[in-house]
Amino acid sequence: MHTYIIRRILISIPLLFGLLTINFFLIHAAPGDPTDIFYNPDMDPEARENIRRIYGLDQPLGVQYLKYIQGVVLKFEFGYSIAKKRPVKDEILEALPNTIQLSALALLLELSLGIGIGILAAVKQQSTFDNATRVTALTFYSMPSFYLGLVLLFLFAGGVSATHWFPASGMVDIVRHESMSTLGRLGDRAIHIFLPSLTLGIGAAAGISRYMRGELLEVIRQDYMRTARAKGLTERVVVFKHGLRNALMPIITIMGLSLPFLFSGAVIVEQVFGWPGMGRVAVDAAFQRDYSMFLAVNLIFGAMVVVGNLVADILYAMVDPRVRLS
Amino acid sequence: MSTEASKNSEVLLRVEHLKNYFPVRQGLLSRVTAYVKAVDDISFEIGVGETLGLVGESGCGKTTVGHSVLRLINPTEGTVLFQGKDLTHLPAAELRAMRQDMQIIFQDPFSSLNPRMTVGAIIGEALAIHGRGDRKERAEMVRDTMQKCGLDPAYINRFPHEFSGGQRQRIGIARALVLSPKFIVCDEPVSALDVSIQSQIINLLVELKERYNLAYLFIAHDLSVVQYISDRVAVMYLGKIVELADSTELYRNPLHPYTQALLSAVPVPDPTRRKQRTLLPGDVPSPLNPPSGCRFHTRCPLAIDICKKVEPRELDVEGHKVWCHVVEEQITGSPPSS
Amino acid sequence: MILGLFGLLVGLAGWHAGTLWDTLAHTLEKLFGANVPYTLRDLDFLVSTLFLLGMLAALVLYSGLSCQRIRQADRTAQGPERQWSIVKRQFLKNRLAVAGALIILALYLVAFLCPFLAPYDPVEQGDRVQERLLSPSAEHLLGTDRFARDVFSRIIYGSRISLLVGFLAMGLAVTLGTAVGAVAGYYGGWVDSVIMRFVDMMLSFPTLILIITVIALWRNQSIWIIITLIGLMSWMGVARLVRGQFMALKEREFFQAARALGAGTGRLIFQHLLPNSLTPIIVSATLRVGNTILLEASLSYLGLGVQPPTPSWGNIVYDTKGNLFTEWWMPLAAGMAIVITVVGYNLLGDGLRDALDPRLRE
Amino acid sequence: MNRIVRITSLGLFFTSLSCSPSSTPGDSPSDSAQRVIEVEARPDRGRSEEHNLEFEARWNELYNTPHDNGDTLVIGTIGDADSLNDLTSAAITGSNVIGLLFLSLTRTNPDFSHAPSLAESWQFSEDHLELTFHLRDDVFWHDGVKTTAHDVKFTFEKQISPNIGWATIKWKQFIKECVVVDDYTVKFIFERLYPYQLMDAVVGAVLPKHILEKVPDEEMVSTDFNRNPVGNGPYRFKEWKAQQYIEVEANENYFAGRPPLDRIIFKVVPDQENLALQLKSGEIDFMDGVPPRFFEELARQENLVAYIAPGRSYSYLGWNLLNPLFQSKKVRQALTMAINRQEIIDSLLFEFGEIPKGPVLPIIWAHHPNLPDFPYDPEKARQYLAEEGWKDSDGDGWLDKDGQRFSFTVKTNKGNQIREDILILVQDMFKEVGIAVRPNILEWTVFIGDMDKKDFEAAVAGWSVGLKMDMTTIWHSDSINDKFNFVSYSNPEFDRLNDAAIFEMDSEKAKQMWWRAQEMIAEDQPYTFLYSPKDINFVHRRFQNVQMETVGWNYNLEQWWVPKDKQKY
Amino acid sequence: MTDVMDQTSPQIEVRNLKTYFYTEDGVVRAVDGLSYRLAKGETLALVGESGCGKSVSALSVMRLIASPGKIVEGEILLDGLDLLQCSETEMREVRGNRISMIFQEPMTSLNPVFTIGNQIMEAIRVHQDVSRKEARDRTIAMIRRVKISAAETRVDEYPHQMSGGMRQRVMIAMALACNPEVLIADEPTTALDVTIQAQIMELLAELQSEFQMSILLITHNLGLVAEVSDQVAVMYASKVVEHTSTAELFASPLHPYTHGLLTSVPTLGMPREQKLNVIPGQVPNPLHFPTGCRFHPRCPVAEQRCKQEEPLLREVKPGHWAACHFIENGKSPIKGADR
Repeated sequence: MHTYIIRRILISIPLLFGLLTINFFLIHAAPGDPTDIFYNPDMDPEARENIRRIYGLDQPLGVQYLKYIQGVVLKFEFGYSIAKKRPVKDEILEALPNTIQLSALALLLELSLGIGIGILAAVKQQSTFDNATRVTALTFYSMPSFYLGLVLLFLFAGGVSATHWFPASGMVDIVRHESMSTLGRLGDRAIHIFLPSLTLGIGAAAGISRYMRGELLEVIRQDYMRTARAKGLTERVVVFKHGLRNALMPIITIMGLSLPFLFSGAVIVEQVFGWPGMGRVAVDAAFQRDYSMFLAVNLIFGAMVVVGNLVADILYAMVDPRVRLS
Repeated sequence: MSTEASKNSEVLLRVEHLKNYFPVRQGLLSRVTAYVKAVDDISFEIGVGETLGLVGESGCGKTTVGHSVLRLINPTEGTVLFQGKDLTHLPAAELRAMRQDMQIIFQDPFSSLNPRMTVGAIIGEALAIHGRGDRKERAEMVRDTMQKCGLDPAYINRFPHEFSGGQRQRIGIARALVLSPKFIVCDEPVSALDVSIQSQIINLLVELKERYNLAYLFIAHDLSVVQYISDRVAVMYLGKIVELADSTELYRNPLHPYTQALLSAVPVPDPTRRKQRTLLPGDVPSPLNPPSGCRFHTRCPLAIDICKKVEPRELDVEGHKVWCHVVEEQITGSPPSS
Repeated sequence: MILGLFGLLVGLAGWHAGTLWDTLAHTLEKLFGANVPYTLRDLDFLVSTLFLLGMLAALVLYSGLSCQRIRQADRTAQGPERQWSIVKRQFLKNRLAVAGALIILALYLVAFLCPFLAPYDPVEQGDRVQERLLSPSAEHLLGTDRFARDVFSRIIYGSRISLLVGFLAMGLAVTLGTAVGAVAGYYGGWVDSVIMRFVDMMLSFPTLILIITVIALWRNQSIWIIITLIGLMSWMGVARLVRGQFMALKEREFFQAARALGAGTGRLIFQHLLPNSLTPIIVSATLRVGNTILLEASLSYLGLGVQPPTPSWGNIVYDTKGNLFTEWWMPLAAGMAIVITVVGYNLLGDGLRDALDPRLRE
Repeated sequence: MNRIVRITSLGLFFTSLSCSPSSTPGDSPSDSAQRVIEVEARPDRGRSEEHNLEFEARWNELYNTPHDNGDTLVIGTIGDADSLNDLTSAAITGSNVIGLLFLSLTRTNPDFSHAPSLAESWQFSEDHLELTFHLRDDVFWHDGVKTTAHDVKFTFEKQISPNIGWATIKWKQFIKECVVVDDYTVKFIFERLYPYQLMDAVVGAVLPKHILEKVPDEEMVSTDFNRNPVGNGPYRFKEWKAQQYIEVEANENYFAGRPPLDRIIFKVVPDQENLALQLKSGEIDFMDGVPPRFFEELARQENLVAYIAPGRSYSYLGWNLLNPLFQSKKVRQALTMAINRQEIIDSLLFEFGEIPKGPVLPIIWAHHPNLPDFPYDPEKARQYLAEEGWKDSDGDGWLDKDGQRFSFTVKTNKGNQIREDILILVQDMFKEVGIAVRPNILEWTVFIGDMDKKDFEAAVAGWSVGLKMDMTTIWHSDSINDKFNFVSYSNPEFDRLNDAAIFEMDSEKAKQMWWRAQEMIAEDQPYTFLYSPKDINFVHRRFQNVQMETVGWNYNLEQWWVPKDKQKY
Repeated sequence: MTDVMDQTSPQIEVRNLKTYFYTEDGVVRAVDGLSYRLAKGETLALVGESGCGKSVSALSVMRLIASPGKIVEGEILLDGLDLLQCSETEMREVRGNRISMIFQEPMTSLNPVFTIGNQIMEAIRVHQDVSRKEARDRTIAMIRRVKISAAETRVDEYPHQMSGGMRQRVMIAMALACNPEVLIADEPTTALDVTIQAQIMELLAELQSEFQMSILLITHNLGLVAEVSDQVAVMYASKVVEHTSTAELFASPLHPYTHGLLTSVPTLGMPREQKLNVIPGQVPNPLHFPTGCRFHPRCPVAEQRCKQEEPLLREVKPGHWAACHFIENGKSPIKGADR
């Protein structure tokens, strides 16, 4: 298992390297350059040239590429963001935890809600509950996140005064947060993250519930379920002990795959709810041609895919002895 | 060598030192660390119109032999001479042409038929591949073959799922037969069928063989069926043939302790004949790390020291071949050399 | 049947023409100079009419044929059911799936018959002073936007974009994915390794960011480029699926049998592997259409989709989200249109899977 | 004094206005029941080197009259700042914060004249080539170090360093040298005489030498100071969370006395609808540049007061004069007449805007009030076009000439809905007269790239108005290739007038020259001047002493206060 | 049919059991009037081809028939207790405790994600109030009892680490953990190799005498039947067609189907010249059983009567029941059937 994990990580290195290279040339091929944000009659062309020189943009592309790669490989250095006037690393270290927070909660929501509803629907197959949740799940699954976000924002974040229960943007109440008690701060964070994580997580939860239902129905037909019943176990033990663990295994894989999806879903959710995360950094970087930032952000997105898959594999091995012990 | 290809002097298929090793990759660089020795140096011959039974427990490599003989998988080593031509090194085009004379029938009548093709297309596919006749002639040939295999030609446009297991197996046989091959590998053709259907298929196979002078390599785990249908029987254990003899001879006078155990394990549908059986201890070892010396020694009731170290050699008693140190000692009277 | 097919084709052509009248107008202009013999609106009406007639003809023919078939079936009532009739029965039994199919059918009809259904021209602006931002009424079912355009008509026409993008992008993704997956699955070994690494890499590309960049590169966001991009960014799942199918089918005995018969690569792939992979491909394709439509909507919402004034549901939401406080029904209706379409496709996909997947049929 | 700045887009604003907030007491609206207040348009008075004592007295009044301290102001802003160091900042939010943190040598009065700030007084030498500032001796950096003339000189040297890339480096082009006379006296020596010497000398925030002298020029773009500034202004930097907020708190040691509000927080919300929502629900207290479509709903809110300020920018439809289609003046005039600009203002701006007749807006002293105009008149437009040979000869509804149809593409940038909407309206309006227009909305970087390369037929863009009257960068024929004369307007007579007017020290004479120049442009119509939008600002009504001025909504931001009983936070 | 054999106090008795599946395509009569009695320590073999209803009848005894299946009629008496009248809770007390079951596929019948110890222990703990430790000790003892070496380490292994034979031993250990009165073995060796089959059957025989269980053996393998069972019931199309002691059945099969079955399988040493008997046609679809005698379309001696009239299972000879119109005086209608 260890060699397997190490191997997977080793394999992903050239993959990420290739990703970096393609992204590098892609973003440089795009029209414009980072100094376009200084595009302004106040600024002499000479001043823009100064900026280009400071950031080394006047050098041939090949040289820039080699320098960049050298920095990344030798010093783990991702350069300076021209638009944000700070090291790329700093900006990412500030934004990444926020996105992780959001995604993690969305993931939690996705799993708890999705798995819970999926189990109930499977156990009560063809019941009213089953049909109702299936249709509801499908509706949320089919809803674009920007639209859901917009509707939630309008309904619960001030559009309708009577139901103004949640703040419309940000991570904390920026004015009062500091003067709050620990519990109050926690509550403050909770009400701020609720709508964005709901928007991000509910579609995925709907997807998971559909999968979960299907998997559990599949597992319920397995021979070992019959064996368990023949032992005289109660239906609850049969379903929740013998069935659930097996049905959860494919869900783990899906979860690993959904991690990067949550991350890219964050692009839109962060925009709608003003959440200070990677999604916004990514979009800004692309539009502003903030080369270093763009590359680093995309590298992280790429790494997220690798990590998601790896985590799924490891978790899978943890619950499935067939993989763990071979 | 007297019973080699006993009935006909002409040898149709000769397999020599066939080996099939599957590499096992492990570690960081996925280096080959071991081989699964599915088939390890076996040789046999099949004469024109002869049936050779190949029997053994699951995982002993009998199916691999069947597939290697037809070069559905490439053997690691050894030669397969079919009508004098070495199949193992034949170029793809020539091999394809050769396939007209050698065919295969599979075990699972559900998985062996393409569910998206009609019976006519399945049976006629071989004709289409080898460019036999035009469309109309081919349909005629298909109908003809269906008739021979006990299928109503009216069903030519139906799909496999519309048939029962026995009928599907007939379709599989018709597919193999339509090119009028000389040799058919029957890979467990009846083991997936109901008891009452098995006999229909066995009888059909026997009948076809006699009618068209077919040679079969009949692979099965059911000793009674193999013994019934075969001229000669080879018993395999862990990738090796341990005994090869005329089928009645093998039943009457099994020499190898494994063959003896196998025979005694087969339940006989006659309550009056409840017999004392030799029970083999344990399970078949993994072909990944087969035991040293004689591969059977870990389960053999007769095993002696030398069995652990030295591989037994072929002992040929009037065409009854056996690979066993103990038998060798009993028959030749001399202790096996090391 | 052939006539129906013809109707369908003509309808399809007309639909494309209608959707892309800007592009077409440009082309026609170049071809004929200023002398286009008829206006595009006429053309749109013409093809829609042809389509309608074609559909009618197809219906009549089909009902005739099926009557005949029933009579035949009566004669040969014995014997097990044909595969497709089982599938059909399974499918029809699933009420939700039928609902999905009906939604999709209705949407396609709407898309084809826009000129008849939409009460107004979707891009024509009314009296911008008197008629803008009207509330829903009998004349304007969903009111008017700030250009005094009829929102209902815009949503009707918006169906064309969503369905077109969904269908074509998915088609591209499925074609590409099938080809790549087939090669990887059939050849296996190092070919497979290389291809799958590539697939992994493609999966690591953040779709949205890539699309933003490429649209900037092409300096143009024509619908075709958006379709191509969405297609190019979403084939990987299909590739994995097809590869897996091929790998599994290669183990099946009928594949071995075909090899034993001496079948060549082409026959093995196109006769044996591909047809047996079709079921999951169709199911995944149907489910994928929904995702594609969502992606297009998201792009439109970010202002990266279809250029105005051509209506697409995504850009109607984008366009009218500023009206959320007051004319909230406009973004709501466009959003619901997206949801209903995607729900329809997903229901259809689920239904198809349940009907086609023998695992679940037992 | 008109300088025209920046294409506005995507929140990537540049400011040249707000470097020095200043004040005049206007009406005090907060206690009146009136909730929509028109900000009085106060045109600048040209080169105003002398003090305006009336404004200055009003400004100082606050610190001497009773007011309550406390409470927090939350300002909603769509984009984050990039840097809080004036040398490296490029985004508007950054400039707004810098305005609170740092002092410049002077403040700007509502009439654009200069008021004392860091400099108590100043005077020119006899030859008007040396400008001496006398600094206050009671200004401290927030870390306790005194602000001196050395800081001023240091700042000047950094501003002109080519290795830093200060955005408005050009403003210092005629300053030869900055000399420290003593700790509190500093002298600027000019190369030549021109009207804007004072303005050029004072532009830019004064920075702390004792901190920044350790930073090499090349590292200025990434120095920690950009994110942790130490200023000397009324507010001191407290915290900056990227993409979330920037918080500043009252500077107890401010020379003029502690500002009333405890804290001012700039809250970043990347979405217009969301911002409006928060304004409505009270999550933010202030928002400037509110999209007009939200006005009605927000004006209904009891707690908000609206300030409508005169426009400081205009949008235009520029014609590429290199394109044969637009080379005829008459055609351009006809195109202008085909556009119903009042309708654009009515429908897209909800009437919050005016039609500009030329590039110089009324808030500028050199504004020409009676320029020739080409009001909406499709009939006349058709007639003009017919005179130029554009007729519908084949009866297909489109004009043509020599077999060529009158059709073109209009480009604009994404992210500005009004501009995108204009394309759609204009398409419809041109259809009326038989001209086919295709809209093409491009990403901003792509759009300006195309403009630079003259790869466009027509384009909708906008300029915002700067402080100096100078039409060179946009209209001068020298600016066609590497500057901002996208449309390639070339008029030798205009060039001559412009070059002379810039250096004309007699403002009355200069005004005449500028008027003439504006007439030329209005006549030539290289642009169709579409609209000049009014700036809509909403403030929570609890804030007192809110004085919005033409110079900027933040003219007296440091003086806003809230009565104790109304304090929210 | 009433009593099959007059034996004293049957351990388990099934009377006129009917289990139907209500599918969308129609009613599948999977078990259609099955009766048998099984005495303590005795083995009854239920023989038949796939789809004849033998497995369903076993699951019916356990009351493990899931929707759309339903036991529509009958009595299942376990030592006088009618299981069909029991509540689900009572039934759970019976399952795995008084009646246990082992299945055909040892591969899929064990839950892959739990250790075998865990799975056996579960059976003990659900029925007996014992501590974890004790349950574990008993589990290890049980594993040892089914002749798995190194029981102490094996107890913590997972099913996939074991061979097929081993897994079936685990299944047996699990089934016998609570010392049941009745063991239902549903094709226990079909998936195994012959040498392993011999091991397993040997083990079962040993355990049977040790625990004094009654065994209901379900199989299609006539050889197995001959070797281990005391009495045999032959099923065809959801009904029993012949029922008698093993010795009697093999000595004189009376029903044409039984005869066909016995003669269509090659036996070891059978000369190749001897043709195998063939039962023509196919096993009928349980949705559409033939009218009358369900075997009539394939029966060599069928007459018009067989198409219309369903033969009852009757005692054609002392201790020998069969359902055929043509059995007279204990003689088979097929010539040369008596061996």
